[in-house]
Amino acid sequence: MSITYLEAIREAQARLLREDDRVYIYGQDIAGKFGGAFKATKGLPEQFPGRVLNSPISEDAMVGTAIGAAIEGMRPIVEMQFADFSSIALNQILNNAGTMFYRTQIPCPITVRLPSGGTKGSGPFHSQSMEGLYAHYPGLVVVTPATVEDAYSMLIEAVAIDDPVIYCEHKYLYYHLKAEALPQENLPIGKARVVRPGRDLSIVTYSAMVHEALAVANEFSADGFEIEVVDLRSVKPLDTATVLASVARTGRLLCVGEAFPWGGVTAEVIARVTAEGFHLLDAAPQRVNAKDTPIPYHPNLWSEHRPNKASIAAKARQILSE
Amino acid sequence: MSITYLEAIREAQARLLREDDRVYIYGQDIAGKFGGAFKATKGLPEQFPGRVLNSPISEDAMVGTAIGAAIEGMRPIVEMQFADFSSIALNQILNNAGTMFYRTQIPCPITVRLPSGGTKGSGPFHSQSMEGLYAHYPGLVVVTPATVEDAYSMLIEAVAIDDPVIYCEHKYLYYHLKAEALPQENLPIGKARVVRPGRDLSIVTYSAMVHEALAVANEFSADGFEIEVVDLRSVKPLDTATVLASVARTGRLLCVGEAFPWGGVTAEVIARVTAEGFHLLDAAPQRVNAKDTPIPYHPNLWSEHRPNKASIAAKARQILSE
Amino acid sequence: MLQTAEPESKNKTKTPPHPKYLEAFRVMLQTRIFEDKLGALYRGGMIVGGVYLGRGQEAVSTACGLSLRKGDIFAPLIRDQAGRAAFGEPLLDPARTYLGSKMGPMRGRDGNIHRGRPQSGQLAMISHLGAMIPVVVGTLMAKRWRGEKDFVGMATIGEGGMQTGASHEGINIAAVEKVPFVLVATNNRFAYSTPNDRQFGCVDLIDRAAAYGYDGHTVDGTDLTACLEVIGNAVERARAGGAPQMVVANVLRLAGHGEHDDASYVPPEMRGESYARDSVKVAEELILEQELMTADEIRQLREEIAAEVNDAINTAQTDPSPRASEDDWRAMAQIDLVDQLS
Amino acid sequence: MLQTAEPESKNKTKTPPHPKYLEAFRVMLQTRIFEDKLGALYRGGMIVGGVYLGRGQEAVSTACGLSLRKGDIFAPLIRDQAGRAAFGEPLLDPARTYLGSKMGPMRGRDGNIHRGRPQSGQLAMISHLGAMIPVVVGTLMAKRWRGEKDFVGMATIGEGGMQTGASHEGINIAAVEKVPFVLVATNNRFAYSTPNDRQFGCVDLIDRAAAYGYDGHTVDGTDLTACLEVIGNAVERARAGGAPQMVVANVLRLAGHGEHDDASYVPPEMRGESYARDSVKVAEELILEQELMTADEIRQLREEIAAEVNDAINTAQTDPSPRASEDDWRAMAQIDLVDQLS
Ligand SMILES: Cc1ncc(C[n+]2csc(CCOP(=O)(O)OP(=O)(O)O)c2C)c(N)n1
Ligand SMILES: Cc1ncc(C[n+]2csc(CCOP(=O)(O)OP(=O)(O)O)c2C)c(N)n1
Ligand SMILES: [Mg+2]
Ligand SMILES: [Mg+2]
Repeated sequence: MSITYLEAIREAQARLLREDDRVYIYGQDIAGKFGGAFKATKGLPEQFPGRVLNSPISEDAMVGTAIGAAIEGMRPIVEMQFADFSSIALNQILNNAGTMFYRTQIPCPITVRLPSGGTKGSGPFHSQSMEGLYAHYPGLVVVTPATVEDAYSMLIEAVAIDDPVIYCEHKYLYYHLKAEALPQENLPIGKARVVRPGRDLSIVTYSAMVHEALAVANEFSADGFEIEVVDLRSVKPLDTATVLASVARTGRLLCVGEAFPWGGVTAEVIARVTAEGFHLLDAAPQRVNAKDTPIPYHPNLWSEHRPNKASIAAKARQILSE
Repeated sequence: MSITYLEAIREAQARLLREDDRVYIYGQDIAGKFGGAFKATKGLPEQFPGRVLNSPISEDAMVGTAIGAAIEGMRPIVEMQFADFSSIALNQILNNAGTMFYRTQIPCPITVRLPSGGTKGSGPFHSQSMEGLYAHYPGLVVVTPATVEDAYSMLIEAVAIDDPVIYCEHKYLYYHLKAEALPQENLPIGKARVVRPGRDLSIVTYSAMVHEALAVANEFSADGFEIEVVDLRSVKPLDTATVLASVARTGRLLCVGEAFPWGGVTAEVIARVTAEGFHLLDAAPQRVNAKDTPIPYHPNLWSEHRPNKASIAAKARQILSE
Repeated sequence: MLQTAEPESKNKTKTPPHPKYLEAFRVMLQTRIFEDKLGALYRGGMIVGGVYLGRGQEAVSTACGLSLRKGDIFAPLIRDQAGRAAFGEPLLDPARTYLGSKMGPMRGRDGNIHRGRPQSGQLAMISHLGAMIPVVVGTLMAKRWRGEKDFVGMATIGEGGMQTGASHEGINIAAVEKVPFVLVATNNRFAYSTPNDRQFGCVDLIDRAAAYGYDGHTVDGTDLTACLEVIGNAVERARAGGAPQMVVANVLRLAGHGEHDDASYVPPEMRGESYARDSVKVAEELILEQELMTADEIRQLREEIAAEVNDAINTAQTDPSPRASEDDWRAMAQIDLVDQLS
Repeated sequence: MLQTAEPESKNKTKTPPHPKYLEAFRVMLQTRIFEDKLGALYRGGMIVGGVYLGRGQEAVSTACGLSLRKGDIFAPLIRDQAGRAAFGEPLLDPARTYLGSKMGPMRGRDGNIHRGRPQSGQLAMISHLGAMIPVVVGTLMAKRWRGEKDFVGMATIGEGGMQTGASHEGINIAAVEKVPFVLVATNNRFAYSTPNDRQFGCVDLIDRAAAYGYDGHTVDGTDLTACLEVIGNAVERARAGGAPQMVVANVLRLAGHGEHDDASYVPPEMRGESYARDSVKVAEELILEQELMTADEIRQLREEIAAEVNDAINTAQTDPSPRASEDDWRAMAQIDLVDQLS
């Protein structure tokens, strides 16, 4: 058996629907035989009648209804067709779901799935990585699975969590990643993972960029540099301890993220490491992010807009040469 | 003559309306004798008939219309009643205004005024500081005036700028700050200002927190520590050079912001300083932000939720003792 | 108690125009007395934050709360002190919230009209207008899934709030999901200072009902009987499985937007319109005219209520305030998911 | 050229049912031929990104573009290849955009249906449905302030897009601002795969017109004459200073949502409905029947258009692609405001 990242998301949802009758899925075009723009719910509507529902093109209300259902004890999963359209639901997510528990002590266990990140030819409005917007506000858990196993186990866990979870699934990984089997157990949300040990430099990253970082690490290995790659897995809560432990081993830090360069995950990681582990660092910590423009549509432009092996390697080389 | 921060905003708008017939102001309750929830347009509707218009409660459309008018050559100012409600307009701001020039090469000169920040008893939805959300996305200028003079000159400049400007005016400063006169000239947007020179520690901050930082600096002066206070003025573009020059003088950095603690301005400043000025630092750079919960309504809670003199002073002492 | 109080009267010769009329009148009177007190406290600098009153909207709001019952969902808004009370909220909740007690439902974390008790079906509004509508829809979807029967959800909104995108999406999605939902929109002529002609382009807000596939009803919001009938009827239609219901009530807001606002933007001539009548006064006049209560009984009732109001205020004032050092500063329900920020 | 071409015919004995009928037919035919070509290129892997066709909506969309004139504002959407062409967009614009030329209006930075030329009144849509409506309103406010006369703005939308909050706010604000605005909503039965009953609760989308204070018009979107008349009339009413206008056109989308989609969710019986007719075929049949053109002339016209289409595609294919090294990577109009990120 071989399972893709996308299939893992589908299987996780199937299991959730099977095992927990408080779960339902709400989103655009996810019902019927169609099964979603990316087919993440394909087959589920038939298997679980009445629990995989098409919504109108009303992202704000989609999340609003999920909040209401959660108050009444349900465990809704909301699928955004693209992460980019969650900007329409941002108010419900930040101001209603994110404040609910603090204000009322009533938990708001909703999971919002955001098909995120860039793919070829998708352009400014179908490529965004929005984890930084959501993680900035209080009250939300924001996860960014980078592997098939994490896609599966973190979605299962997300729905079980009593807090709102923004589940950023990377569209580029949907078909590009395969695993042999679904995991029986896994690290909990909130724990980062050292995916490749090293001693010379820590690359701290998440989601699709984990794989770019790994490729760079392998290249550098040929030159005798051992790069450690840390997959954050969840960007909020952020596992500072694991990052610090890695930097303690390597003395050097490069943060890589696919989102826009001002603020966001990479800045937050660096601010934490320098606050708590300043003396662990032997060189200036650096970042590689996307460029500070909308995400271009043409692949020639897009492949340079996002961080890539070349830009990550260049920064890594710079840090290693210090 | 003595002019408040709020009056400076009103005077800037009066001058803009007087001198540039492409300017109009659009917002809720700003017209008629009423002149806005905070009276920032008081008197202007009578003076400039037909150019200060009440909008329906439709933040998304308010910004949408401004974008359209800007395409046709106007210079709209949009007043949000509270920054917090701009979450409804976020899609137009980020995805339409912010991408316009990159996509079409047509400039989008709109100014969106956000009455920002906390005041006593305002609670989770009338107190937010949203500069970090807007600065994260490409295509926008985000300014955060901390003085009466800047409130005036930066608003004049914002409207002249060919790009969309998010003008974060701090509600706490509306009446708390007074100046003798309006400035004839001023630093341009994009330049930070050293508002108090020092040699022992740089506190880099913006908006209302500049004044908290100054108060702390004055306290520390009695103990023989000279704290330099840098007012960023605009958080995007961010004047890294001025910040670095300050850190070069003091060797120590504390960033203070009123927004939520994950990501945002303070993380971005630290990431820049450590990337470019790592060897200038003699101690770990630190941050003081608001707490990671919604902004509480009761003053007893609110005054501890936001950064305050005590929490800033404690962090400053920690850094100075390293 | 609120739900049952019906003053006894030997002189009561006629039956009231609606079975809930006197019960409703008591709620209205309590609301008026309580809100007058809040206004006074505000002017005395005793309130933390702003005060937002429902003056002029007591009949509509009371009818909303009284038309619902336990197990229903109610999402009140700015001007629903009366509706909240009628739905069962104890006076102590608003008293504590306004006076900054840490024992109120929001424990100092949120204030005034943002209070609620979601666990009892009374949602706690966020400020962003329209946002609570889809939340009500979601609660109803959940109830249906759980197999509950005969429940209804209601949201209130102003004519200004109807212009938000959130309202639109929420109103439409209720019809798509075919849930038993009632929207009560009160057109009180102003959204803060903005009059109707800068708010919407349709002739009458009730033109929105057909646009969403709702049954539409218009009601004179100053007439308690009409409010009880029209809103009660709309609720029962929704409960019985009919289409979603939209009620548009016409009134004039008889206070500022908040107590900081003198409402000087209201043209004096509007005050003479029939929708500008004070529903509490109108109800009281009818009661006297129809001899449902005597003037004396009403005076007694007022005194009784005033004592209740004073009790609530006194309790709230002697309650402890929240303290920063006692707050757990935790936005997450799961303590293991609190982000460890330095 | 598109605006004037009218094939001469010695056999033309009758006058067309609408003065713009043959001009419109040419646009429709061009659109069909161009879009068929795009589909083929897509299947051949020659397109960068997705392809979104307007098949089934050519009559409505053409009527939109032809009802407008220079100085008007047009905010087309997904299915408006025809309307864009009719409003004056040269074929090279879509050809270059779809084929990833750096010489298209978006220079590789944005693709397919997101193209536009705001400086010529053709707005460049963002994806978020409904977002362009208030933008049109804003352009009209500006034109009025500048003292321009006799202009109109039009936005198109699908029945799915009508359910966004952005649409609602935009449609309402046009009425509040009393601008000469026309909304053409095409109900093509599906929003991506989602049918009408999961999209809105009203009986007919035209019930929305009164809700916003618009004049409402319904039109059979497969009937070119009707489209030209109804949409043309709506535009002229708006231009003359009437209320904003809403046209709801009924059709079936005769393609997938995009070319990646086989539209297998369309129930076969729907294909037999009258709204499922192919407006291009219907127009062609009418032309032959009424002897406005001969079959031969139509064949000639097809060939002429095919040559134009091939020219555009060829040019676009030989154009250089954008190169990352040549892009200035600048989102700001003012170079001094570019943030200097390390
Ligand atoms: C989305 C949003 N924008 C702005 C506000 C600020 N605001 C609070 S109440 C109000 C007026 C509401 O008017 P209406 O809906 O008619 O209700 P009323 O106050 O008249 O009862 C405004 C503009 C808000 N709460 N939400
Ligand atoms: C706010 C938003 N949500 C989701 C989408 C994704 N999306 C693109 S087109 C489409 C369907 C549109 O349906 P409709 O408005 O009926 O237009 P049609 O495609 O039928 O012409 C969807 C869901 C979007 N573009 N914008
Ligand atoms: Mg109102
Ligand atoms: Mg459609």
